[in-house]
Amino acid sequence: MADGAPIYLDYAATAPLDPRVADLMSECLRDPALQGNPASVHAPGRAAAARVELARGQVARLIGAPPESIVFTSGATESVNLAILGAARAAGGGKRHVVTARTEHRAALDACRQLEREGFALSWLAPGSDGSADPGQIAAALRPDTALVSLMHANNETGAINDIAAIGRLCCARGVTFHVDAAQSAGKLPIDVEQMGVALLSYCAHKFGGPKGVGALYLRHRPRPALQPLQFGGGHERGLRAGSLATHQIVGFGLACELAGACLATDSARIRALRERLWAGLQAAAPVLRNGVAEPGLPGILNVRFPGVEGESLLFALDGRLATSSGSACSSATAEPSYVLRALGLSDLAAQASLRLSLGRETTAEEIDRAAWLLVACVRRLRAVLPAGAIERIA
Amino acid sequence: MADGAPIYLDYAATAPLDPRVADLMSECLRDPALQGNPASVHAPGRAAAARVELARGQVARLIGAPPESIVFTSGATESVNLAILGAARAAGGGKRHVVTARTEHRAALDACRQLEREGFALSWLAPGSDGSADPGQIAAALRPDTALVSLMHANNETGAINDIAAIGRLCCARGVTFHVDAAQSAGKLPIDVEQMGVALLSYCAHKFGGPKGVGALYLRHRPRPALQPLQFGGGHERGLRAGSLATHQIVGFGLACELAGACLATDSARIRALRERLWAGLQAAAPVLRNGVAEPGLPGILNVRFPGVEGESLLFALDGRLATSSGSACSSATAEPSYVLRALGLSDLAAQASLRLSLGRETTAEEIDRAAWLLVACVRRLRAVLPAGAIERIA
Amino acid sequence: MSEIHAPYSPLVRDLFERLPNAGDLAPGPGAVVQGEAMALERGAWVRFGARIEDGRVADCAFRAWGCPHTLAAAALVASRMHGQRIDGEAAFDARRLAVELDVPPEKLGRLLVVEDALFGMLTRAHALQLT
Amino acid sequence: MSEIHAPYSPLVRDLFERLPNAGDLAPGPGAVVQGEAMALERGAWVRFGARIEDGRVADCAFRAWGCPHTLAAAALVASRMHGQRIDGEAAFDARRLAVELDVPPEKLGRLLVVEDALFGMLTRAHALQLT
Ligand SMILES: Cc1ncc(COP(=O)(O)O)c(C=O)c1O
Ligand SMILES: Cc1ncc(COP(=O)(O)O)c(C=O)c1O
Repeated sequence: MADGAPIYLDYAATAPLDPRVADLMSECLRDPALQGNPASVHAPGRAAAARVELARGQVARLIGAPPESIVFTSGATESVNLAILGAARAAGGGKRHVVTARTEHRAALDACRQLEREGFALSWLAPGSDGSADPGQIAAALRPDTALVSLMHANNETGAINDIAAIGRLCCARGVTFHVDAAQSAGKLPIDVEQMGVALLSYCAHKFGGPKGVGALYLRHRPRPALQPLQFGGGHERGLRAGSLATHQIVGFGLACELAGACLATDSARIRALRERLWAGLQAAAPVLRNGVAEPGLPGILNVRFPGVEGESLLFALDGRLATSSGSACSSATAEPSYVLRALGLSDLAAQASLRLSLGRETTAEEIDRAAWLLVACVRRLRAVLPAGAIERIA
Repeated sequence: MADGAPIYLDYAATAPLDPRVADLMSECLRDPALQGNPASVHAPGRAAAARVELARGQVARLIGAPPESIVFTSGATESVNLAILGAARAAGGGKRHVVTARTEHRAALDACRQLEREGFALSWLAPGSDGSADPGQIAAALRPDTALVSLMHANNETGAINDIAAIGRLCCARGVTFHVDAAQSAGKLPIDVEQMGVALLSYCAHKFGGPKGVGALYLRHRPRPALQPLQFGGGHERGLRAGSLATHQIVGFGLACELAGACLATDSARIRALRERLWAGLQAAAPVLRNGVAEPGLPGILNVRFPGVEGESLLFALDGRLATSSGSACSSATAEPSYVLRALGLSDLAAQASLRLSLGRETTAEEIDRAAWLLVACVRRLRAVLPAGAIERIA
Repeated sequence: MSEIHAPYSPLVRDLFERLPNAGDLAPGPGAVVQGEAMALERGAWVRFGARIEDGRVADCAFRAWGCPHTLAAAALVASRMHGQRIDGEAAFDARRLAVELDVPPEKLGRLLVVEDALFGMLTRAHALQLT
Repeated sequence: MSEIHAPYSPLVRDLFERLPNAGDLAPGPGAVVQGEAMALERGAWVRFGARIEDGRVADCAFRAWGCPHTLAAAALVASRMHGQRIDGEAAFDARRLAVELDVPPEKLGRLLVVEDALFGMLTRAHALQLT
């Protein structure tokens, strides 16, 4: 980012827009030929629609899906809600049971809580010590009236990865609709929805260099899960998501998917190496502990805790020099200790002493070394004024 | 628009992005200091949040509302659905009745149909011959169990304007929540939500020079209508609308509101004059009839019909030279005759022979004259090959 | 998942732009017959007129109200009638026409209106024993 | 409707950056007293130490675990103890401190921890009759 600007290690909250995507979107915003409503039948409308359909192909390709299976939304929060609320509300045959995990993103958690208010029975699975869901546990949770299993591919706080393919096979075998929240993994981990046996998959652009405010929901064709829309009117997106399509947003999403897909393997190797370089650098601030496991994990997320350190003071000490987050940045407005870390068995105080450092495509080794140095310095400074015994007590 | 490009008279479907808005959005997309997630507490997050709050003020000012009363959405379709589904679903005390009109936009119609599926009783009012709703009729429709009255400010096909202030007084007096769909009027007609007694008001940016894919719902503070969110998670926008905020979209929306508000009076006078100039020019294609009334009406909409002319053939004859729409362009994918015109008492054939010409800020007198000439020429050409008696028969 | 609205085929575009044989018959020798079919609810109204000389179609014209596909179909049929013997097999096949102009399925009913108008005209020609 | 997260006040920023009087007491004459209060669930743990000479606070230091407001409050209180007579009215008022540092309401409980630690120390000083 800009000179003198803080080092940005909060990619899991949102990634900076790729300059190539910014350029394309800017052209798109100015191009007189692309100002029409993609729903209009006249020439300007058709020109916009053509660009939308081009992007639909790019967005679909990232997850190995056919273009017709993509519904554009305003982001992963909407996709996740459309998938969870939509599939559960539309499930007939008295299917009123949903399986999910305690470590899901707020969007999924709160959608599931809404289902409970609507009378659905929820099974809230606890994660293993590595933060991932155990397929065996899921198999055991399935019931004859299970309408939906909803799990994330990769966790936004710990980077823990679920074995989607295994869970997908299981759901297919039991004829249960399987939704995957891939907001953190799309563009970072290889995804093939058909191989993975996924019925619904949510993702968004702004986690890997695309614009904020646009996302997609993958909807399998055969067998096709029934879905009740969240918003009605006009019959756009095959009647599943009404509202005029935002051409520039969708075009930017499309390019971001193509760029991410093209260098997925090389990027994740490089980012994973930087993550371990950061972890090594932090050893100078021992005691320092890792929340969750390194592998299998998202290349870009390192969640650590510094016994005896108070999270807010650490963030403030770093403020203006290192931008990162304690707990999930998507909800870091709320100062409560992360429920994800609590679910991993951490105490409130340990969760409080934790930091989620997330790296991305623009992260450099030089930034990582400066970040490590800064973190070590700030941790030492705060520890230097602790009352005796605080380090042992607060961990 | 571009040279050799068709004359654009479909502003009611969507307006071209104002170049000043495009420039600001492009800066915003590239500015390294604005790449953070507005929900993040660190410096880049706060910088983005500050710009969002600035825009919230601009968006609120356009309708005379305090900034805290604005909830950002992905567009008017979402706003309308959040208002209608949200208010009805949240209404306690056995209030299960909703009043609306047959001439509402599809977003409102389909949201109300969904409420019917959920067991709500709907009163569907028929418009007067001028296309507007009669306050007396609404007063008569109110019941002790009425949860919501939802009406549009200005109609997207005929431009007919409802007397919002009168209906607002009525709803306030009866303690009924009143939602107004202002997608077509915002930025074009003066709006003061407090004077108008409105509890909820929906609008979006792309109808008056702002970007597609962003909108707002105004939510009155006292008394504050209860709302059930459409999408959950994270507690953004006071828990009413979850999802990461799209800084560039909101910033563009803000500027568009400021620009539209600044020259609202002069623009509408100029556009109204151009509309009448177009109407005068079309007399050369007599017989030609006006659907709905000139006043009170949106300055930018002229809905006409040419007896004996088939709508699709007329649009095709114009294609590439004049971009406009038959019926509501937001749903012009569907070729059915406009239900709005049908509700005004037009036959299917008359509706079929109708054209919605909509003007906007960039429309010039020269474009209007060329458009009139084109329309007259195409209408004459199609009439020249009609079987005898067709003009009388098809009107 | 919105489809791009299939543009009209080049043949339809060309026929619609020129509308050959639209309007009235040029004056000339021989007898004139007409045929008309109207199905406004289906979106088509077509009238054919032909001048018959020695059992052959010397001239054929159409008038129509309808969508571009309907007008194009009527124009194409009219031009093809030129020189046809009216006691011969009228060269009309709605299915083939639909393919030639790639008419969307929901519009096939309109081609039948074109066919009705044509056969109405030919029947009248036979009745008048113009063969 | 998302609030912009109120940044810390300049005074809090300054105190947090310098943390005056943090750590241990410099060696010197007189008696040393300490006071400590801990409420981890509330997010604060504070310990004060002071060197008392002739009934006056010759030196005062603190150690603390907590948020920036807590550390700033402890630092401010410690610096203000310097030279104070310990039998005089201890110049501590949580409410006033809250205003001075504009501490958000949800954190007021932490100032009480600071207050407890301070009064613990002063009580001990009285008990030891260092007045
Ligand atoms: C009256 C009215 N309401 C709602 C909408 C939907 O707005 P949006 O395109 O932002 O979803 C439109 C336009 O499409 C409209 O004209
Ligand atoms: C796992 C996960 N799901 C859903 C979301 C919500 O996505 P969006 O910010 O596009 O609403 C996020 C990020 O905020 C996420 O990390």
